Parts: sequence; C-alpha cells; structure tokens
Amino acid sequence: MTEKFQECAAVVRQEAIGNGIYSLYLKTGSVAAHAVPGQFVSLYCADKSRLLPRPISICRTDPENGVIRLVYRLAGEGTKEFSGLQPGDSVDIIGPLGNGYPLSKGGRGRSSLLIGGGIGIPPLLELAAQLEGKREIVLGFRSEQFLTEEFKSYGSVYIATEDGSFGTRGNVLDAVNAHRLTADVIYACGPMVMLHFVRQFAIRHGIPCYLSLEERMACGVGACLGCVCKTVKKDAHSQVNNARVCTEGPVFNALDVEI
Amino acid sequence: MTEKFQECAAVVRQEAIGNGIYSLYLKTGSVAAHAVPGQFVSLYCADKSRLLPRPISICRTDPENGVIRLVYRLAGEGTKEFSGLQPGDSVDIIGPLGNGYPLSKGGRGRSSLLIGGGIGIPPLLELAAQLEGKREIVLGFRSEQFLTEEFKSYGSVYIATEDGSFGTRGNVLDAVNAHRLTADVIYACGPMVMLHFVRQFAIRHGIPCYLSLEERMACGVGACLGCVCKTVKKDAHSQVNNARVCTEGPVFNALDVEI
Amino acid sequence: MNINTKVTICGIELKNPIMTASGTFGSGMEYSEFTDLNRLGAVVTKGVANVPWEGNGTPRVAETPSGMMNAIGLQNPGVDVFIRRDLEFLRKFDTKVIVNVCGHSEEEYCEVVERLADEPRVDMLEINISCPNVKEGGIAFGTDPHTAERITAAVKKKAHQPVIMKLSPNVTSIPDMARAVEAGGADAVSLINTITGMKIDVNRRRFLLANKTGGVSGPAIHPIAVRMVYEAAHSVHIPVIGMGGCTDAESALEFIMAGAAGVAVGTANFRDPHAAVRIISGIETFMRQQGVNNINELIGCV
Amino acid sequence: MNINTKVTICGIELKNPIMTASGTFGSGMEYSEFTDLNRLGAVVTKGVANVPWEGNGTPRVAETPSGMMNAIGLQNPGVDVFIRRDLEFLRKFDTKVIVNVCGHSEEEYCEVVERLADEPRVDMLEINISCPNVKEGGIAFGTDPHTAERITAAVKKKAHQPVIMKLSPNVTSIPDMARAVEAGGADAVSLINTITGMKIDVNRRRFLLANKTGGVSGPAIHPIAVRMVYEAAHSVHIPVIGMGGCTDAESALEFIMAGAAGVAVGTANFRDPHAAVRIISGIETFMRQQGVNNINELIGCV
Ligand SMILES: Cc1cc2nc3c(=O)[nH]c(=O)nc-3n(C[C@H](O)[C@H](O)[C@H](O)COP(=O)(O)OP(=O)(O)OC[C@H]3O[C@@H](n4cnc5c(N)ncnc54)[C@H](O)[C@@H]3O)c2cc1C
Ligand SMILES: Cc1cc2nc3c(=O)[nH]c(=O)nc-3n(C[C@H](O)[C@H](O)[C@H](O)COP(=O)(O)OP(=O)(O)OC[C@H]3O[C@@H](n4cnc5c(N)ncnc54)[C@H](O)[C@@H]3O)c2cc1C
Ligand SMILES: Cc1cc2nc3c(=O)[nH]c(=O)nc-3n(C[C@H](O)[C@H](O)[C@H](O)COP(=O)(O)O)c2cc1C
Ligand SMILES: Cc1cc2nc3c(=O)[nH]c(=O)nc-3n(C[C@H](O)[C@H](O)[C@H](O)COP(=O)(O)O)c2cc1C
Ligand code: FES
Ligand code: FES
Repeated sequence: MTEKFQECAAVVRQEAIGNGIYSLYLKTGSVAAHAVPGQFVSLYCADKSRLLPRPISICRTDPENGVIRLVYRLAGEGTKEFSGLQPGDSVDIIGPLGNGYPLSKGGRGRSSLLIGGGIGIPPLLELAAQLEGKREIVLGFRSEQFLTEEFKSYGSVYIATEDGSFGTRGNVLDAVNAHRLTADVIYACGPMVMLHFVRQFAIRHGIPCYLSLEERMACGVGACLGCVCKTVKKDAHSQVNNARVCTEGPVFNALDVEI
Repeated sequence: MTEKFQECAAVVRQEAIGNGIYSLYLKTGSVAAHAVPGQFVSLYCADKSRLLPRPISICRTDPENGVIRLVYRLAGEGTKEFSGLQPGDSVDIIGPLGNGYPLSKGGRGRSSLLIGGGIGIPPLLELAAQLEGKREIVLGFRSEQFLTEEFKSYGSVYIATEDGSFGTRGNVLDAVNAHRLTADVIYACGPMVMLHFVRQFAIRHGIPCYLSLEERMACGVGACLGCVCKTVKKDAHSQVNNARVCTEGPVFNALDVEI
Repeated sequence: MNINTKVTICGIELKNPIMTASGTFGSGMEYSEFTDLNRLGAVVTKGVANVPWEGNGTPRVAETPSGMMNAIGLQNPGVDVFIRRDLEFLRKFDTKVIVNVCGHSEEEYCEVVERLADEPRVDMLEINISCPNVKEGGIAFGTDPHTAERITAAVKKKAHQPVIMKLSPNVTSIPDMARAVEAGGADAVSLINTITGMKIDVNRRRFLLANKTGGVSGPAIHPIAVRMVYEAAHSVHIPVIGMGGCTDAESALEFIMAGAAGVAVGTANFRDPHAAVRIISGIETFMRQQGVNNINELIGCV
Repeated sequence: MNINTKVTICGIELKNPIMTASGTFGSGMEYSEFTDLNRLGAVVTKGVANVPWEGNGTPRVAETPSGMMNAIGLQNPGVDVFIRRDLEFLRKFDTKVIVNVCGHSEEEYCEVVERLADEPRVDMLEINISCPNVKEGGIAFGTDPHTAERITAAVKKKAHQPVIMKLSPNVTSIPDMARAVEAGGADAVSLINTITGMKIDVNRRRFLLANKTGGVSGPAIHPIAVRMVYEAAHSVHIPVIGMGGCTDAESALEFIMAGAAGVAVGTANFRDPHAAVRIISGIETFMRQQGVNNINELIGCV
C-alpha cells in the first residue's frame, strides 16, 4: 500500500471530452508522485450539504509536474460541482487510495488484455502506458467514444458499442470474441455486470485476471467498512468473507471475489 | 406594501469598505424599481447546507439602472459566501421586503433626525437621500467608520465612537445630547439596545420616531411567524400583541412596539 | 403522453399529491404573490386554535445544517378571524383546503373542529397532536398511543370533514402511534412533524431559541421522515401523507414510493417560494420520462 | 494563558474531551496516517463481538443532506483478533482506549466484556445497545428501559473497567432510557447513536441501501443530538458523552455546554481526516479567546 495524503489540489485545467464526460488536471503536492495505475483519489465537495468524498480513478499521472488527470462522468450533484472547477480554483482531495493493478503480472515479454467499459475506462490509460509487453485494449461504450485515440499510443484498440455505431455491436466480450483476443493476463474495469462476465471468461480460459471493483464509499481509507465486496476466502483484515474495496481493492484477483 | 419579486440578480461589483464590511451592487429586474427606503431584500445562499435567506437592508437604489446596493458585515457563513461574489456571478434574492420608512413624516419644511448604529447605518443612506427637509444624521461606530462621507451629501453628520477615536466618545445618544440635536421626526436603525434608548429619548421629548427592528427570520414574507416583535396593542394580522418584523415592519412607530 | 397525477385521499380528490405543510405557508396569502395556488393539490393552513395564541418569545427560528429549527409555539389569530379572513381568502382558489387544528386540551381541539364543521370551504382537518413547541397539548398528546387514540375519537365525533391525525417523529414506535389513531377512527395520518432539537450560542453560552428547544425541519430530516412514512404506510390501512424535508421531485417521489398518497412541502418554501409548483412539474416530468401514466402506480411501489 | 482541557470521566482522566465515535475510525490504524492519535482524549473502537460478524450486504452507505446513512451491520473481526491486532496497535499511543462492544444477546455482550476484563489497554467499555442496523440485539435493547437496565446490570457484573452505555435516539424519552441504565449501574452514558432513516432510489424504485434502512449521522442530526445530550445530562448523575454531527469546535462546545463531559467525532472524519485534532485546537482557541482556564467550567453551563 502506498502512502496517502490529504491535499488542497490546484486545478490546472479542465475540459469536456464527451457528452457529460470531463477531463480534469490537478496539481498535487505528493499524490502524483506516489500513485500507481488503478489507484484512485477521493474529492471533497465544497458544498457543505455534501459530506462524503467522491472516489475517482486516476487516469494519468505526471509525477514530474505533480499533476494527475481524472476523467469522470456527470452523475449527480458532486460531479456537477466538480465540472465547474476552473484554473485558479482548488479542490480538496485525498489519495492515492486503494491498491492499484499488479503491473508485474503483465509487462515485458508477456501480453496483456485491457478491458474497459464506460466510465471504467479511464484508469486503464495509465495502466496501458506503464505496461511494457504486448497490449490489446478493448473499450466498450454505449455509443459515444472517449479516450480511444489516446489508448492507441499504447496498443491495439478494439471498440464495442451497444448501438453498433462503431466497432463491434454489443459489449466488450463480443469484441473480444469477434477478434479472438487472448493474453497472459487480463486487466478490467467497468460496470459490475461487465466484470462478472469478464471474470467468467478469464476463469473459463484460465487467464489470470484483475478486476477493479466499484462500491459506495464513506471514508475511502478503510475505517468505516462501508465499501466491502464478497470474497471467496476469509479476508485477513475482516476475518469474514468481506474485503474493503477502498483498501484491499479496488483491484482484486478475479479468483478471490464473488461478483 | 410593495410588490415582491424573486429574482436571480447579477453582481455588478463588490468592494470591501471597511474591516469585514462589504458593499455589493446587484442588477435586479424589478426590485430596484419598487424599493422604498428602509426595505430589505433576502439573499439565498448557493451552499445547500444553508437554507434560510439572509435579510439585508437596501442601502441605495438606482431604479433607472435597476441596481441596488447592499452594505453588510461579515457575520457568519452566509455573509462569508456573499463576500466572495464577483462581477459575472449571480445571487438569488427576494424583495423588496417589509414596509420601509414613512417618508411623509419628514420631508420638505420639516426636520429629520436620522440615527444609525453600526451595521444599522446602511438603510439610512437611501432614506437620507430621499428625504427633503433638514437632515441631521447621527452615526455610531465601535471604532472604524464607514459610509460617513456619503451621508455628508445629504445633511449634517455627527459621529459617535465607542472608543472615542472620532467624534463623541460613547453612543449615538451621547452625540445627540452633545450636539443638542432635535427634530420633527426621528428615524433610527441599529442594535436593539440602541433602539431601546432612542425610543425612550423620542418618547421623553415627544418626537415621532420610527425604528427599524431586526429579528431572526425564516420566510421573510410573513408566512412563518418566525420574526415577531412585541406590540403595545393587538396587531390586526396576528390578533395578539405580536407583529411580524418582515411584513408589518421592519419599521415601526416607536409608540407601537415594546423593545 | 397523458399522465394522471390525481390522488384521492379520504374520498377527496386532489389534482396532485403536493400540498403545503402547515405553518410554513400561512394560509396561502403571503405566497400567493409568488406561486399559483391553483396548481397545488391542497393548501394546509397554519394551526388554528379556539382563541388567538401569542406563541413563544423570540428568537423563534434558527438555521441548522441543511435544515432549520422553529419554536413558533402555534401563534394564531383564533378560529373566528381564521374563518372570516383566511378561509374567505382561500375561497378564490381551485385547490383543496386542509385546516390544521391545535389545542391545549381535548376540549379545545373539539371546539375548533365544531366551529369548522359546517364550513364548506374546509375539505379536511389535520389535527396537530405533535407540536414540540407548546407545553401542554401538542406533542404530549402525540407521543402516547392511548391519549392519541382518545383525542382522535373525540375529534371524530364532532368532525364533519375527514380527519387526518398528524404524528410526531419523537417516538420509539411510529407503527404504534399510527395504529392508535387508526383505532381511534382517523381517516388518514400525516407525518412527520418536526424533530425536537436544540441549538446553543456558544459565544454567549445560552440557548439560541427563546424556547430553549425547537423543532428541526428541512432536508436534514428527510431520510428519517421517509423511514417513518414507510413504517406508517405498512402498519395502517388509512392513507398516509408524508412530509419532512421535501425539496424537489425526487424527495417527494421517495415519500410516494414509501407509501404516501400525499406529500407536503414545508421548509422548502422558505428557500424557494416556487418550491411546491416546481415539485409538481418535476413529478410530471419524471412520470413522462419513466412512462408512468398514473401516479397511483407509484404509491408504495418499493 | 494556561488552559486546562483535561476532563475526568468515571475516574479516568482524558487529556481533552474529544474522542472518536465508534465505527467511524476503525481502531485508529487507518486514520493514524493522517492524524496524531496522541492528541486525542480517547480512541473509541469499532464495535467488537465475541466472534467475527459479516455485517450487512452492500450498498451499506449513502449520502443524505448534510449527513449520511450507514447500515454496516457491525461487521467486525471478533474479540480475539481485535485484542491481538487492534489493541496491540493502540498500545503505542498516549491516549485512552474505549472499546465499543456489540452482541446479539446478553450472553454475547457479557462474553466480550469478560474477555476484555483483564486487558490493561482497555480503559473503558462502551456498550452499544443502540445499533439500528442489526435485527437482534442493538437497538432492540436500546429502546426499552427495562431491557436496557437488565443488560447494563449483567455487563456491570463482568466488567473490570467503567461501563458506558450507548443510547439510541430512536426513543420517545431519553430521560427514561438514561435513568434506566443509571439504575442498572452504568458508569456513564453516551449518545446519540444514529437515527434510523431510509433512502429510495426513485429511478430504480428500490431502496438505496441493501438493508432498506440505515442510521443517519452527521451535521444534519446535530441539533437533535444536542437536545438529547441536554436531556440526558439533566436526568442522571453519571457523566454524559455527546456525539452526533460534531464537525467543529463550535458544535463540540454545544455538546459540552449542554452537559457532556466528553464529545465523540464520527462522520466528520470522513469529510476531514484531521477533524478531531482540528476540533481540539479550536476548543483551545475558544478557551483562550473567552478567557476560560478550565474546560470543566463549560460543562453544562447553559
Ligand atoms: C474506486 C472508484 C473509482 C471510480 N472512478 C471513477 C472515475 O474514474 N470516473 C467516474 O466518472 N466515476 C468514477 N467512480 C464513480 C464515482 O465515484 C461516482 O460517479 C461519483 O461519486 C458520483 O458522485 P455525484 O455526487 O456526482 O453523484 P450522487 O449520486 O449525487 O452521489 C451521491 C453519493 O453516492 C455516491 N455514488 C454515486 N454513484 C456512485 C458510484 N457509481 N460509485 C461509488 N459511489 C457512488 C457518491 O460518491 C456520493 O457519496 C468511481 C467509483 C469508485 C468506487
Ligand atoms: C430586516 C433586517 C435587515 C438587515 N440588514 C442588514 C444589513 O443591511 N447589513 C448587514 O450586515 N446585516 C443586516 N442584517 C443582519 C443580517 O441579516 C445578518 O447579519 C445575516 O443574516 C447573517 O448571516 P450569516 O449567514 O453571515 O450568519 P450566521 O450566523 O451563520 O447565520 C445563521 C442564521 O442566523 C441568521 N442571523 C444571524 N444573525 C442575524 C441577525 N443579526 N439578524 C437576523 N438574522 C440573523 C441568518 O440569517 C441565518 O439564518 C439585517 C437583518 C434584518 C432582520
Ligand atoms: C415555521 C414552522 C411552523 C410550523 N407550524 C406548524 C403548525 O402550525 N402545525 C403543524 O401541524 N405543523 C407545523 N409545522 C411542521 C410542518 O408542517 C412540517 O410537519 C415539518 O416542518 C416538516 O416538513 P418540512 O421539513 O417540509 O418543513 C411547522 C413547521 C415550521 C418550519
Ligand atoms: C459508518 C458508521 C459505523 C458506525 N459503527 C458503530 C459501531 O460499531 N458501534 C457504535 O456504537 N456506533 C457506531 N456508529 C455510530 C457512531 O459512533 C455515532 O454514534 C453516530 O455516527 C453519530 O455521530 P456522528 O454524527 O459524529 O457520526 C457508526 C456510525 C457510522 C457512520
Ligand atoms: S469506504 Fe470506508 S472502508 Fe472503504
Ligand atoms: S420571517 Fe416568516 S413571518 Fe417574518
């Protein structure tokens, strides 16, 4: 686990990169330097009626400049508040949180399959950048794409869209099957139902697989036990079949969790 | 009673005119055109944890340009929020609220004594501007003055400061006594304890006197009965010895209220 | 799409489930400058007693995080002036009128109910046995099932209009209270009244409200209110009217889905005089978007 | 100015009245990355049972206006691991340790209390008879005075440390509950636990929390908590520990002035990991500004 920091981060810039999808660059003191792919930060709202920090994955890190990039979708009042942030503004954050993807499972001499769905796609970008071996990247969208161009710098990109407006019509597994993709390791992030099927696929094909889960959070640091997922074996911390997504996760070995 | 409006007002400009004292100019649709001296507006906070509108007296009205000026003191979270408003921002307001001063009691051929204490001073400025006869203006401060120069355009200004740093050392009545001021009518606004003594002074000298009272408010429009003051006679609306400061007031004939 | 927002409560048809919460809307006069009363399902008036009440000392209101506290103490002009002035005013509007009734004793409640019995402008009565801000009556009646049942039965004997009993949230068991007033013959229950709170001015080391305690209302209490409305709806067979922190269509729909046939909007009026009408429009939009033809499908649907 | 922030609760001296609220601070490990536990008056640990508990399904948390709702359901690793790992961790810090205890039955509470009886690292026990999120035990014990008194007496028989009984706000009468546990032999009372609430996802027409209901905490409930702390402090002779929405020095001082000798900070930790320490500093500043030498002068001063 990496060290965590609570900071007031300065907004470097923000732009809409799709319908209700925002890309936010934050200048941090220490977060950028410590973050690994798959970790997240939590953003605190300025409006005092909204208490809980909002977990957002780190999409890119620029440790030299201390900058992190977040890509998020307008979901409710909190993300609406963030979408109004402009250069000159600042936002309180805490992070980097969670464990991140195990990079060593892929890397040089090995092939990785990265599968992202919807707003689960952003954290895969830094992962794609940091992995070294062959990278095949499957991205699933409802209709409108985002970030696809950037992924192309790091591997072959395959698209699935629900409405068939681009790439394979259907979900990410339809694209995986259509292109007969396989790899030494799978990394995935996306909606629970997608992760469920990716997990089944990985198990069926005997491919090691790491899934980034999502759950409602309060503390984000492991103190409240709000964000657990079901584990196959007894978890060391909880002593029951529950692991904290914010601490033992968000990335889990597909074999360890029940989803 | 004047017509009331709920509006989203644009911030024209804002400046600090003293230690924690702000002067805020708002462009309104209809409020400026309908306001009379002594009325107030209520400002809604943007932060959703703060529900109740903040009553602030109208300090100046510029009906031609639809602009009102508010002068307020940092008191808590709401005024702190307002102090951050800048040109380009907007703020929801409701007004003009309350009755305002009865101008006809002073005016041409008659002399008026305006007595303001602390943050009760601002509403007297528009009153001083609209009255026509002789105007003697007594302003009481803890130490630092504000708005005094502007009052000088409309009458003779006498200052009292608690620490004696300027004018008469003491309160407004000390200044009134020091200068042996008298008039056909007294208009006052300020802290309750000041109004209490102004009222006694006016009664003792048999001078008609109008006091602008302050009370904690919720609705600001007469619906909640939150903001009452004690009246000498049974109030027509309430049928008891209570009148609503936001509706029957904030300006009351000193003879009608018990403070 | 043709949508139906009509609900029927105790045989009275409301054009939509949204009403004003007692004490936050006067008798409609003040807010009629801003909002079209004809749009409302019903106007619920400020509590009225047999004679004028002075209410409590000031300060009577205070802000709390996402809420407020009040200790008005049921100031009201008495039922005679109320009939002459307030009911007369409401006559002009095409909305239902629910008169909220308060008293210090069974007799006082009954006196008001009798005076209103033959007023055609009164569609329903809401009996406030849950005001936390008066020493006698009010909450004392609203926290004991036996007393609540007895008062309900007494009021029902005199009432010519349907009787809604307004419950207090300051109890261990909402189901017990709801069942008690149902047993007493109530035609409907409404809840929640305010939750008793206290605020201290730490700089002056004294209570912020003259009355020491006050009733907390507003969004802060909404999740508590939804739970209680759900509990009430699942313990009685009479209609339930929900309130407590309703500020937008979503918070109103939570009450409806929890089982409320009507929803009252209170503190939200203070933040936005158009709140009730905005909520009505929001519900209509929701129904269109979700393809719900009849709002009654949503009542208690969770 | 020399100021004294020390308070003594049940004979145990705390360096200041500020502690963490059970369940919001783990056993201090997680937040020790951010905040100096040595600054705290006490750390109150997450509720611990005789054996590991799984807790409820997810979602377990939701945001509410100026508050949140949780239905963790007292997930915990059981008292053995707790002693080995969590108590061991806390040994390193110069702060008092209050262990929060949960159970499904009198026997289960007593088993945990017995296991902890000879642990020198445990300064006090807080018995949670007020968790709204478990079916048996918890709130069922905390809403009936007789049961609460009986459990208190049973626990007291086994306990070697002072026993704080944690009360539920979901009751008609706080004084009745406080007097009941005092009669049972409690050394102190703490309150409030969370207020039962419900949130509905209107788009999906279902409950937001897997458990349907959850406990509301945070600033939203602060005025309610202050009132209850005041009531408790005025009905018993044992010390009172206040909690519920404390986020800053002012809200902590409200509890103290209402009669609390200690104040726990819960949900505020989620908004700011430094909350408790910030509150301690804020109280010190307040005392200096107001010329208060001894914090004990402020306890119950309104
Ligand atoms: C580990 C993790 C990483 C995430 N990364 C991203 C990301 O990179 N980009 C992105 O757009 N979204 C991401 N999400 C989802 C994001 O947290 C929610 O969309 C966001 O919290 C919604 O906040 P809101 O105030 O706009 O919505 P509201 O619905 O108003 O929020 C109300 C409450 O519910 C919580 N909440 C609502 N939706 C979710 C959700 N899907 N997951 C968890 N909590 C939720 C909020 O945090 C808040 O506490 C991530 C979630 C987790 C758990
Ligand atoms: C009719 C009227 C006219 C006023 N005119 C002015 C003016 O011209 N300039 C000015 O600086 N102030 C004026 N005030 C006082 C002003 O309303 C308060 O200072 C302001 O509401 C404080 O808000 P806050 O959020 O900063 O303070 P907080 O203390 O955080 O406010 C909390 C709550 O208490 C209320 N409140 C706090 N102090 C007062 C107060 N003194 N009077 C009424 N409500 C209060 C707030 O409105 C809010 O609901 C006037 C008050 C009234 C009733
Ligand atoms: C200022 C004020 C006055 C109130 N007066 C009454 C009243 O006279 N009778 C009554 O039954 N309820 C009264 N209430 C309670 C409300 O009708 C309502 O039950 C409560 O405020 C919760 O709803 P809300 O959160 O939407 O305000 C009053 C509430 C407020 C805020
Ligand atoms: C996530 C969470 C978990 C909690 N777990 C416990 C617990 O295990 N035992 C307990 O007695 N109280 C528990 N509580 C209640 C708190 O200790 C406290 O009484 C309540 O949250 C009110 O304080 P607050 O508003 O400062 O959070 C929990 C509260 C929260 C928010
Ligand atoms: S969010 Fe608190 S433990 Fe994960
Ligand atoms: S503030 Fe509501 S009546 Fe005056």
